[in-house]
Amino acid sequence: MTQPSANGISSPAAAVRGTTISPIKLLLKGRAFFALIAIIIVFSFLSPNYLTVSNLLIMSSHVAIYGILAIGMLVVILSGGIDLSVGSILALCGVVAGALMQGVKLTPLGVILFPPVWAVVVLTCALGALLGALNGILIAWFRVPAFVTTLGVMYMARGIALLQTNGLTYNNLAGRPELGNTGFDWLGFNRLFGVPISVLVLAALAVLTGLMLSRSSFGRWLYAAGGNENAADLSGVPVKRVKITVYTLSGILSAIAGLVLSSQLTSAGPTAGTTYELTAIAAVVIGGAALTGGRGTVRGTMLGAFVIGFLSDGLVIIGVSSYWQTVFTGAVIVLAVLMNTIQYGARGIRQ
Amino acid sequence: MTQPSANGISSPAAAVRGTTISPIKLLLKGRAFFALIAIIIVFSFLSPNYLTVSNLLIMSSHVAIYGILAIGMLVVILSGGIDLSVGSILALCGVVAGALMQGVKLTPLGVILFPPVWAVVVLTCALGALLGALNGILIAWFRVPAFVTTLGVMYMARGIALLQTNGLTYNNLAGRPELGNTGFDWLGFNRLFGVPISVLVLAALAVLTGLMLSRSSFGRWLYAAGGNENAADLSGVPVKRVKITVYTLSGILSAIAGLVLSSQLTSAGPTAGTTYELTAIAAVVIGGAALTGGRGTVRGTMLGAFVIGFLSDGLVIIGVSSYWQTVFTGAVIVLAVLMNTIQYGARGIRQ
Amino acid sequence: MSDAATSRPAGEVVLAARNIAKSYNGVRALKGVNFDIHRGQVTTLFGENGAGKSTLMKILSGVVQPTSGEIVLDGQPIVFSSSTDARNHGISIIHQELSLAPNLSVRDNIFMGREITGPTGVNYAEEERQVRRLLAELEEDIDPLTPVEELRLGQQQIVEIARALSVDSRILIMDEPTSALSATEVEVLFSVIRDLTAKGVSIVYISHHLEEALQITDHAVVLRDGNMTAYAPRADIDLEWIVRNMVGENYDLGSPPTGHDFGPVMLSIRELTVPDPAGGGYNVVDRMSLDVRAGEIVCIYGLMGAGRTELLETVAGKLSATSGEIVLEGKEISHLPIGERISRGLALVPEDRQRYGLVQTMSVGQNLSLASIMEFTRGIFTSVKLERALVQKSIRDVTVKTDGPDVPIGSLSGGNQQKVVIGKMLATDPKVILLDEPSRGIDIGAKAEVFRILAHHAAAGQAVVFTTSEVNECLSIAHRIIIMRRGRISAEFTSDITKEKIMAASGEAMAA
Amino acid sequence: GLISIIVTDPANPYWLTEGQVAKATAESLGYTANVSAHKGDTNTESTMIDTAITNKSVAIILDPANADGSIGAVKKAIAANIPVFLVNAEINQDGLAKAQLVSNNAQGAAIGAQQWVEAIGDKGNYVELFGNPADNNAATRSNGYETVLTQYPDLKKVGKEVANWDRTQGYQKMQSLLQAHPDIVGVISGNDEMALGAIAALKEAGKLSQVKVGGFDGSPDAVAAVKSGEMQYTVLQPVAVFSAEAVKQADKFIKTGSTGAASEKQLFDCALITKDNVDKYTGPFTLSQ
Ligand SMILES: Nc1ncnc2c1ncn2[C@@H]1O[C@H](COP(=O)(O)OP(=O)(O)OP(=O)(O)O)[C@@H](O)[C@H]1O
Ligand SMILES: Nc1ncnc2c1ncn2[C@@H]1O[C@H](COP(=O)(O)OP(=O)(O)OP(=O)(O)O)[C@@H](O)[C@H]1O
Ligand SMILES: [Mg+2]
Ligand SMILES: [Mg+2]
Repeated sequence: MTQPSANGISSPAAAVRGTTISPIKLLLKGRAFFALIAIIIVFSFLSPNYLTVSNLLIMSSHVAIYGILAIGMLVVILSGGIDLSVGSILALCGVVAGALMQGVKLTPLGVILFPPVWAVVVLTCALGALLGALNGILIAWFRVPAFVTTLGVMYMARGIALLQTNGLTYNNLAGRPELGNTGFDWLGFNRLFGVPISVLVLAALAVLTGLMLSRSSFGRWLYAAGGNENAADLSGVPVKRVKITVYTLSGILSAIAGLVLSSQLTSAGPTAGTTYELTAIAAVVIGGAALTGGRGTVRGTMLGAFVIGFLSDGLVIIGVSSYWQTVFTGAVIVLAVLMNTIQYGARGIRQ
Repeated sequence: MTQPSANGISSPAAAVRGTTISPIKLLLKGRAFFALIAIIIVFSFLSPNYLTVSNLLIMSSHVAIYGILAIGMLVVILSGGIDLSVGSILALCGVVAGALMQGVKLTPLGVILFPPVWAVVVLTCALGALLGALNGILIAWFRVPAFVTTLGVMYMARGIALLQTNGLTYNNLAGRPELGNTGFDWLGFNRLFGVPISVLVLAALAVLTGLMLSRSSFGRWLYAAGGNENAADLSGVPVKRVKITVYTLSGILSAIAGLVLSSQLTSAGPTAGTTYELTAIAAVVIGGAALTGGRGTVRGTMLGAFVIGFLSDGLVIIGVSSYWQTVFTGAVIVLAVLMNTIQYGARGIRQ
Repeated sequence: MSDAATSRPAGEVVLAARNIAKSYNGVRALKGVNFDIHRGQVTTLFGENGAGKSTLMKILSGVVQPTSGEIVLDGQPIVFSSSTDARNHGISIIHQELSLAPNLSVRDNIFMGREITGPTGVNYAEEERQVRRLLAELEEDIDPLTPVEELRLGQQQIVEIARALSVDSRILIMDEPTSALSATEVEVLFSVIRDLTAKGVSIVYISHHLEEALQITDHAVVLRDGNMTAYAPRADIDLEWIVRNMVGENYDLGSPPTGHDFGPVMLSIRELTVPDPAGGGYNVVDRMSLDVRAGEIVCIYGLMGAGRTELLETVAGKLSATSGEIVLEGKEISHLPIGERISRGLALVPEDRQRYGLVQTMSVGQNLSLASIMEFTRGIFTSVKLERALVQKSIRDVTVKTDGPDVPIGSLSGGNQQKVVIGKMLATDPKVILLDEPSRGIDIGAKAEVFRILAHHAAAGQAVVFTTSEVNECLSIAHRIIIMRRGRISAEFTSDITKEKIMAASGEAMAA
Repeated sequence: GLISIIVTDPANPYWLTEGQVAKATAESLGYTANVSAHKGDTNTESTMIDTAITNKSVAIILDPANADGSIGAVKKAIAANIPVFLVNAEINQDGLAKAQLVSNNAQGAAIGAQQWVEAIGDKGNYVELFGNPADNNAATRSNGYETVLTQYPDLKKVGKEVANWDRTQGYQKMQSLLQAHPDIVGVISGNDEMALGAIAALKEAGKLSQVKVGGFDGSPDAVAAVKSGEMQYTVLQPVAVFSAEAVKQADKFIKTGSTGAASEKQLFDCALITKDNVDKYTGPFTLSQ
């Protein structure tokens, strides 16, 4: 993959330099920044409804799902792997949350347990973590290539989601006050200071991951393991542990995305999230990360996710026919990265 | 990615060593071989209809589509790239072939031209080559990452296919004798010595590509460019030309797959081939190639395609519910590669 | 080529650099250099790490384009658009950093991009025949069909050399061709070079093994900070002249540090056995035992393939032993992961810096601090301030020539990259430090500096074990010299032994 | 003998019911039955037909993937002497399948649109959610709506979005449509899934009380929404009826050589489910009289 060679490590490097970099400069360094600006300008001209606070917030809440998945995908890609199972884990976690909200029947006792919402959230995230860890263990210990492992888990998780629901969708996720399990729709419906919770969740996760990557020792291990696994290993980086951790993180983030999505829809179906892995990978790559590992930033990935989300929503708002939407999406994805390549020129670009 | 290190180059090496290696030994070296054998044995026990010549031929004709795409994907992956656009190019080429079979209206002249089938085939392949070359040029000259480029082209080709047909499907592809354009269904329907033409096409393409990889200078350039692009470049390998060629090849092969598919179905629709890129990549990876480039063989890829095809057809034949099919497919994909990893042990496996 | 060549008088300038300057992003690597290559003679280029030697050679071989200045070939100004272009003009180069495709076989690497083709495609048989001939000429027993990634570093370097030799070139540039070779192999290479010069081929030779280079050179050119500072024919130069012009003062590798007593045994290896990691079925380390005490510097000398690398890698935790014990400060550590061994005070500087030493996607500073992240981690966060201090100190300690800690590691000269690898492991503040060929590719000043640092660490109570292929290095710093042969200790000396005895014990005398 | 049943995608309750009812009917008539799914891909469908031939099925019940694209697959089965019975969707060629049993989408769309006007009134702006354009039913339903709604000149369609029968897409497209057209009074949807997505979007925007939503299919989720008042109505497709009927005709054909039906194309009328009759909905896609 192609990118300015200093891109992936600019943020830790900057951290080392210790200079305070202005937010504007930080944004300018993201490869997808200009594409995002161009998209916003074009659509603002084409529709008066595009550049309104309420629309920006709605669009951001759509981005949230892909964005959360893309953060998980980023850490996996930084480690030199890939995770195709995010969409399926999202769906499985969604329907498990749905099932838990319907109550857990303990047949021997003859009672139905209604876990409170916080317990549902915790259990769902734990399930996501488990599936992610399964990916990680197969990849790190059994050395199955990441593509194959996560492809397999993608099919398996989807199949289990279908089996568990028998193809049906759980609808009644609001809970009932008398059962003490209300509040599930908070994630998808409520707003804090006018901002949808899902957007805040995305922002929080992005900031946390950004800090983890740039400031924690784990972040440094991750960049090192993705950059040169052998050298990292000999320098004492616990490479296997790093790998298992990144897939587990990706699993947890998929579970969170699943919770947010089912909360937004107040329903959880087994076919949710199909092909989202492609969108998540696209966001990461448009954001300047290398599929070979070791290069990429959260900032870039967020820009990538917003480019994709703001583009596709904009096309709907100006009422472009769905076929043309497909054509434009493709063209803009290529142009976004092409513009960036031209902007930085051949200088510093290594294959 | 993980694989026996000698895998990628075993075939040229064997060719030179001059020793005659028995076909059995050749097969044994493919990582997916045991998985394929296991699949055939298990399904033969479960259904008397599975291990019959006619079913094996039918299944092979199903494999043909994925197999042809996988050959193109293999050469792209060997060069260190990836091609997500194969499914869309397949669809676009299919509908363009369909449109040509309906006749080309030359409005100024007021006549409808019915090109003969060979011309349709040539034009369609040329279109595939063009789209592939577009991928290649963006990747090699403009240094847009392969994932982004081919994702963009994937959307664009799909959108254009939808626009051109307005979402509808061409179904009169048989042609009419009075127009001199019959014969299109030959590819999909006829048999030579009892073997479906599509299987023969696959075999021919596999052999040709295998020869190209193991015997031609281009083959070595390809492995070199994928193994260490810088070193290849310094040694005078025309890396850019190699890249453009592989994407062009992949485009042509997608067009051929599109022709075979529309001939088999006697119809061409704009949504054909959706997600086939994933199947093709899976076949290549199960067949032992590394997504990082430079390692992989046609033999392995063919085994990978047959593993996937024989498995999914087998599950349908024994009547497993479609949910369980999904679960099994995932499990077998992982197991196939896991078995192989265990079989070869840790020796020679490098990340 | 040879008809035209023989008609010229010996010593004629065939290729010349005129006022060549080169800047990388504003950093001036070359500041206007004039450099002549004489027909049928060996011109040696000396200079500190980062002096610009490799840059100049890359310009002469068309790999990079100069910022200004011109190249004159046979009296005509010429511009090489690519390395292929230069090769077509008869100029080929052995790069300092290996440029091989690891997935391809030796044969495929040698003929990569210049296939011999016949009616049925590539003529593998003919290529293989030529490879065998070349390897035989280099007295190297390598199967042409082995994938390059399965070769030892030294063997990979031989493949690079063979590749350059396989082109019938009139000018052959060798940028540190011997950094991973043993004395025997260097001898073979030199005899090949003599054959070539006799045929009228011009050689440019770069090495930090000064004595070795003196044996072969006809002209010496010294580069310093991107300028040419001295030129002299062979007759007028000696070691002292080179060193003076290179670094401005005279350097001596010194002698083993004295004045401190050895402490307790820090590292104890007992009956260690390691099978061949490539699956050869024999033991590369064979029931070997060794004790190293605090304050002691031990040099392990041996021929290539003696098993030194495997021994050190096993102690560091990269390979696992089938039997035997590794005891660090009285505690058995063979079951511990690498990271744990490092935090207990055991550090390994690996032999192959590109594959095992550096993370190419990271900056110089991040590479230097990679093994000691925990040192500057407070709670869950790393401290920018502490890291910067640590990195600055490392850069000073091992004298890395860099524009600052934030530049990509790939922009450093080869020797400076090696110093980063050494600095990274020294920064972990080890009690026992293992260095596998630490002097590979570093200049004489830096070598003295590294040895001074090792001596300093030893005096401070650390134990040092290093391997080398240069006997002089053993003699000038080690308290004890171990000779390894086929996975065992074949002899043990103290520092007052002679070079000849060491070489005899290693089996080199017989081989040579 | 074996009856192979090929449906679109059992991950949707509609096709799940279609498959389950057909299978149950076949088993009650003494056949073994096998349900598989082509997920809308004509190539997969063709594979399933090949498999049915391999398995020596006595009849194939097929929900075709594409009106044009499935013709080849049906021909292949006919060529192997296996009678094919199409359910739920048609193919654009007569004389191949023994029977084509489909719900009357045009009639269903018409009664749906009428009910929709009743709920909304005869003026205001509205938007439409359109199904997968590759599926004929998407256009049939849309045209059916159009025929009725164009009779009311004050009802203005201000937006139409493809949401591919999918709930998530219905949700996101609806949110975007709301941004562009905040003043709409109604949403008419090509199926229930998209309508349910739209309802979630309206709830989130706090607009569900102003904007009325109509669906199509009669899926259990939609019926629940009708019951709770979130959806105005849904049009029930008699999938349970015609998929049972298809198997019965197959049985008759196998035994007597004729389906017993008057014509190859058989339309089954759709029924309306509103708040008034929602209690009669007794099982998935079943409205007891
Ligand atoms: N690609 C590059 N980008 C930026 N700076 C570079 C690059 N390559 C070399 N330099 C700089 O140019 C200077 C000269 O480097 P060069 O590799 O020519 O040194 P050298 O004399 O070969 O040293 P050594 O003995 O260590 O190999 C160094 O300061 C180095 O940092
Ligand atoms: N007893 C033996 N018989 C045959 N080959 C051997 C034997 N011992 C070692 N070798 C060869 O030498 C290799 C060990 O090389 P190793 O790198 O450990 O040596 P070294 O002393 O570190 O040399 P250098 O680092 O200079 O290459 C083995 O992989 C094998 O190829
Ligand atoms: Mg150099
Ligand atoms: Mg060694």
